[in-house]
Amino acid sequence: MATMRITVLFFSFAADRMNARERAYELEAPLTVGGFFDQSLAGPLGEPLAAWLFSVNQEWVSPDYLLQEGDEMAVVPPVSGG
Amino acid sequence: MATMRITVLFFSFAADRMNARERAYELEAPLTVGGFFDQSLAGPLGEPLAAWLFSVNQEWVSPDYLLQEGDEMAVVPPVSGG
Amino acid sequence: MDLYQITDQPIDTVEILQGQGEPGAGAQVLFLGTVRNEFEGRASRGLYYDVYPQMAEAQLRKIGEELKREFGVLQVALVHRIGDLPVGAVSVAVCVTGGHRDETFAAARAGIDRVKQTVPIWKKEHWDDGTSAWHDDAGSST
Amino acid sequence: MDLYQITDQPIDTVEILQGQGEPGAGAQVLFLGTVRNEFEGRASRGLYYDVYPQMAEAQLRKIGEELKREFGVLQVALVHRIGDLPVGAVSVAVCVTGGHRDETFAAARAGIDRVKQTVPIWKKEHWDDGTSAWHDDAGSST
Repeated sequence: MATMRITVLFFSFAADRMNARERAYELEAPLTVGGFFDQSLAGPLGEPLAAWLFSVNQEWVSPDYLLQEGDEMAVVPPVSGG
Repeated sequence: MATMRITVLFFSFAADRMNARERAYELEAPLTVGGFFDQSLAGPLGEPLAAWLFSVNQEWVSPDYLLQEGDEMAVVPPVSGG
Repeated sequence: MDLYQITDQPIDTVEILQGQGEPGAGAQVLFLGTVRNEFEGRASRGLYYDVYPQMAEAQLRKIGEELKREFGVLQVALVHRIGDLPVGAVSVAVCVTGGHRDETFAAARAGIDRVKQTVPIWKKEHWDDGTSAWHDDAGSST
Repeated sequence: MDLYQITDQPIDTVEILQGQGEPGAGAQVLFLGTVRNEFEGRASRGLYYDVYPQMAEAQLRKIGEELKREFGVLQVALVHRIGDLPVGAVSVAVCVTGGHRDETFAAARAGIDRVKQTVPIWKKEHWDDGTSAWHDDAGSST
């Protein structure tokens, strides 16, 4: 199995719960955003997949996106600008 | 019959047609705005009563308003500000 | 601070915006009407605005009080410039400050509509071909 | 000139207004969102805004291009301030220049709605009692 390194950004209360705004992960490919969420993020974030949006390399992606070496993923809580 | 003096203001194309922005009139009371219009203004203004609004002393009046000594009347074309 | 003004000077939008501030405010909408370079497809050099000053200022104030009462907004400024205005000049400013954007947008929109419909101000178009004509003058030959 | 910006500095509304000018323009609508002294009845001292900067600026640009295409308006500026903001500070500015007021009001209103719904920005309320909480945080205990 291939190993890939990704960076994950956290914002707002996701950052609070992760105690980090950015973390590096080393993962075994193939792995989707949803699979990675279940495996590594669901616990500390404390809310189910449906509570979040995800982006990779600054584009919105669905949970079935296949993560790639070097991806910058973000965990995006419901937005509240204005 | 009593005589009364009123001032009449004209704006926009009403002023153009009257060749004046303000005129003084000496009239025989009793006389309504509508009566005065028919008698003195309909000709030079060239359009019927319904084409104009009227104010007296800076309040809108209907054509049956009875003119009083010292009134400041205005002949107001359809407005087009903005 | 509410502001209701007819002026022959350029409209100072900075002053209008800065004059509005309320601790409960969450939204401010400023509408500026500017002189266009055409009207109904015909090229124009600018506009001349005639006004019945006392009635116009009184009507601006009446509209502002209506907006505050009907929409529950906090502050209103209504300013109209008169005289000769070139293309691009600001002829009218409506500024409304409110608690939230819904009522603030609605009041600003109603404000400019009522200014255009009810304030005794009249505009004459200076057409690019050198002629001039009042708007809404049914008897005009141009 | 179109302008799409995330900034940690005070929003310069004068610069935004002056940057917009088109010969065919007849209307300009500026919406300013300001930090309120309460939220849902609870007293507040101000807000902290978090942002995903690159995505947020890209999204502002996307919204501006949508507004010009959908409403036929001529120019758009969308600016959002981030960081700690006191009550009364301008957090967001939407400025739209168009031919007439109908499409200009509609585009400005759609602009602020889409900024609030789709730009990755998050606000944390600094309550007057000294606690703080992110908006829309279902897991928050405050």
